[in-house]
Amino acid sequence: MFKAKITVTLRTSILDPQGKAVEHGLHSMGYTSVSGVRIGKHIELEVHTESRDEAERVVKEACERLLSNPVMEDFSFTLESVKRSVHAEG
Amino acid sequence: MFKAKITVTLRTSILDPQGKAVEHGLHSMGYTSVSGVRIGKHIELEVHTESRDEAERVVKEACERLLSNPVMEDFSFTLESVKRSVHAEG
Amino acid sequence: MQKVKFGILVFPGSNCDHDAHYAVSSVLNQEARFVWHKESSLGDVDVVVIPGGFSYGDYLRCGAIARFSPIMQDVVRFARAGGPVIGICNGFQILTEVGLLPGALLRNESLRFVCKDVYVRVEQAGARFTSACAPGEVLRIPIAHGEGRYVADAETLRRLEGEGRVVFRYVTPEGEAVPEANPNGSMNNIAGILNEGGNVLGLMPHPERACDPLLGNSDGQKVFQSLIQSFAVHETVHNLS
Amino acid sequence: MNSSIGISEPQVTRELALDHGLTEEEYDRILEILGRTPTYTELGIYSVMWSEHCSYKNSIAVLKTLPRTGERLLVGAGEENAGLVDIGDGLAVAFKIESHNHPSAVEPYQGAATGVGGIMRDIFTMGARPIAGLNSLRFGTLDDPRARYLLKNVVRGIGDYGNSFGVPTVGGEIYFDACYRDNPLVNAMSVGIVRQGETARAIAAGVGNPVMIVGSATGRDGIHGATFASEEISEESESRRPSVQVGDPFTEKLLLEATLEAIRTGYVIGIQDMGAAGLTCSSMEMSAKGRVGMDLYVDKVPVRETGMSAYEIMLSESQERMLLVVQKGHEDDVRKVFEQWDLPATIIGYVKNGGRVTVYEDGQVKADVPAESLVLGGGAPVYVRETREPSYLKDVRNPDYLNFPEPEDYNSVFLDLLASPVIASKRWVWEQYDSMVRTNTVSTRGDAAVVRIKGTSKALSLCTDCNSRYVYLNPRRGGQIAVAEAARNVVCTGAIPIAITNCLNFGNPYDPEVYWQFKEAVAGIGEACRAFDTPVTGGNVSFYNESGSSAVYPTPVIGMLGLLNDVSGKMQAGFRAPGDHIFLLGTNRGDIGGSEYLRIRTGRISGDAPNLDLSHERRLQQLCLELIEKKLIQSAHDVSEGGVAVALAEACLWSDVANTGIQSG
Repeated sequence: MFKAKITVTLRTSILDPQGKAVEHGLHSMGYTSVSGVRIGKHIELEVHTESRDEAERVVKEACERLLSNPVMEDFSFTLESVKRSVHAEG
Repeated sequence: MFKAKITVTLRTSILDPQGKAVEHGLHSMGYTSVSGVRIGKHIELEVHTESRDEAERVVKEACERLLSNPVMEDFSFTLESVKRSVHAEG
Repeated sequence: MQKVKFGILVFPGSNCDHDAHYAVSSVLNQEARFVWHKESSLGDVDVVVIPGGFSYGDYLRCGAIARFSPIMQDVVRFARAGGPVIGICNGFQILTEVGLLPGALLRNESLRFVCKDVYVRVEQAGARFTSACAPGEVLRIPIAHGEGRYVADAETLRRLEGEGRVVFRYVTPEGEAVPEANPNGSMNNIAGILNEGGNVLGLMPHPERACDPLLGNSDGQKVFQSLIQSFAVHETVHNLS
Repeated sequence: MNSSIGISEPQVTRELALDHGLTEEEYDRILEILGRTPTYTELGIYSVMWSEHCSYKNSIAVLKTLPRTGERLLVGAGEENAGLVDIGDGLAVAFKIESHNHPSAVEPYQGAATGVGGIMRDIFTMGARPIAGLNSLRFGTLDDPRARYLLKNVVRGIGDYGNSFGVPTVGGEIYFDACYRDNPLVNAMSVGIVRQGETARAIAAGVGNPVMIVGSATGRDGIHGATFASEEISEESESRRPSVQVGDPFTEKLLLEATLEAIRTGYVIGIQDMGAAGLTCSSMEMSAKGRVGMDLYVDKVPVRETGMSAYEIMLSESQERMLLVVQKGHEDDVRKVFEQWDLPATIIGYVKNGGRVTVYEDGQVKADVPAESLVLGGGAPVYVRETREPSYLKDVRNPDYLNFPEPEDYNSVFLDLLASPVIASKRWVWEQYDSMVRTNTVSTRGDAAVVRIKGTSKALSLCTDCNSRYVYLNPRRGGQIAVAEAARNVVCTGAIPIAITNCLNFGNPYDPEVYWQFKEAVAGIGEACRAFDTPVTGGNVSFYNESGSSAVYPTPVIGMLGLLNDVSGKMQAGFRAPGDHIFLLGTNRGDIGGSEYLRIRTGRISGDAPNLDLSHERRLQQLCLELIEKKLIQSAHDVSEGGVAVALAEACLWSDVANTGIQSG
């Protein structure tokens, strides 16, 4: 089984009002050394397969077709193989 | 200068309706080997300081006080020192 | 004149489907039928309406999951064959996700859901969806959305404007397209656009909410009337040939 | 198999019972009922069922003094999840208001969202389709950042849930007073329509009929939510916080459509939504009402987390779930309806004779209790607490507080009034609510919201009202004023007030001064309801609304239902045309006790609540209705916070003609 951690972020050219609002919030709390705040999505999921290539394919396709909007967003992900935990077999 | 990459996720015991809906969507697209979909926030920001400890403190406090909701969420972050890019000095 | 047959899609989370049905059938006296998202064929329809609502709870992105419903393949076929499709609010978001319209609808710049009357200027009075409007006419139509900020890359924007495919633009009551009139931060105050063929309209405002005079505003009727008239013209031409 | 491996249940002792919020006498009563020491699961069941929130033990005796009958009432108060009122055309209205104060203090977004979800379920569990939502909110003063944080997130929570669920939010009210600083009040109201004869009942019947759980899977959310709502918010309760309940409006929309469809099949014998105390409350109340029992198998309940014990499954308050009793042999017909909407529907037990609910986990009996002994109106304790007139009353009614010089510059005082958060426009809030979905909303600006009923000429006029400052200064008259104000608002739209629901938000009932406020306010509400012939159809009591040492102001929120037989006869509040004459109905006695004007000038809430003569008020309202019916007037607006000055200003702001003003005659 593989554990995927996916990051989906808005292309830098696109206005990120949430990032702007958070940056403004941090400054008003005194953290003036902070800048360039950008907010994106962090997605975790498990892929039940033994082959890393298969897991890679599934996650890549999921990102391209659903999890990210190619018009506006970029994505990246990491894959970590996880031994099938005892409980899951129960 | 330091580049922080922050991940904010719902605690596992807390229901994630968004993750549930996306998992359902992936299954209906045929990706039935996927499970445990959880969706959280990915936040990137820069901290303008030369001291790693200072950057660590700023990011940790920002997460505790604003970026995450302690009632429901956990956070983790990585810090990467970035040489001050030419443009930034200009 | 024969009644126009409207097919109104219903996703699990749609909540404006009944409003569209009521406007088209009870107010405008046409034929309306619901089409469940799990069906694979639209059946006998003249117009497809993708109504507002929260098709899949709109988690991830509005319309992201709805796009993969079985019915959407037949909608793409219908649109590619020139059939008129109107996507309202969440429907507009689904049309961009499925690629029938360019660009995307992102979170409002205010980061808040907004429900109020806005004013839109008719930029193209000759379109199939605006033939009942005068050029430059200002219509008062309500909006209700949290992710309605229209965004597209520079090239797409240039073509939309150049080819006259921006149909509605947010304006002041006097008709000026100024930032104060923009409720969500959309590029160029864009409120509604057409595809290349001119048969697919996506707009964020809800015309179906401004049809019944009892609720105090019927400007929205014009969008549907234009569509209905386009069939009358089409029909007479058809009979003549 | 997800049996709770290895977690042996704690030994049940008297201390454990007290820790569960039960009193010594209550624990003795349980020993007597069961004739033995309760199991851990049984202790959990008794503690949530006998919590204030579920049993109303400290309020039911007083609530019974309210008028609860009327020829329009199809269902008496307390019989079902919500009141049911006949409005003719073969239709009935189900409506109710409920509080979600404590969860919102801890997590405002989810607390408010699940509050909306819960009240909507109370309506559609009766077979009615919700057509309008309202909310009544109270926060600390806006100079406090915590109050701003709570306001912002409560409003976003209500909006995100209601807008996604697809029911318009059409009205409500918001007040800001320092007493609500740590304990905001979030009361959500829902109004639904059902064809008479197509309603569903919250009852179990028919030995052998399957019991089904439908909707979301069960997790550990909100365990002890029921008892938690019955405790003051303190450091200690913070640490014992249940994991937060999270709302899923999308699943709720599926649950609504599937539930209404399932009820229409005729195979649903009984149905109840799972609110506080989840599976326990629904199974016990349905069994007690049907005088039957149930065998429940918790290992059949679809769970979201592993290793959940019988205790946790019985007490879980996961959202968006319903309990159904289905006609034997038609389980699949009902299951098919839910599956079409992508919702699981699972048989978890069967109805049996004998009135006892027996809970099994992997074949082992974890609980076996008589349902009747647990429920409100059955064996749940009923207390009448002692009362004492509060000492603050003498001080606040000190006449010296009321004499201070007339303002030199009336204009600046007038502007201060219009700028005060209690009076100023709340557009920033209600523009975040979809008030138009379902295209039934005729008007939201004015004294009450008007929502038409398609297929008839009728419309409903809806509002929520309570000036808690008046109730603080004079609980009895304040209670009367809350009802009178709600009725006036409905009358100003041309509608006849026909029934109310209420959400009674008070402090700790074990404090005699708080209980005096409670008894007096309920007495006042009763007197006004009798005067206006608007019976109480049901509602909610929320005690323990306190923060720091002091209770919040006594806040009995009234939700009023009015009926407009012909929607075209609707009256507006804004002026119509220049040259129209303006009349003031009723006598102006210059009462400034508890007024916003007094607070602006002296910074105090003092004096006595304004005068109110109920019979005079009734005749005044009937006169106004007659003027409207006879089309003799152009608009009607009620005078409330800010007095005549603000009422005139509002009528100008809402006028049909831009920048309308007024001049003295």
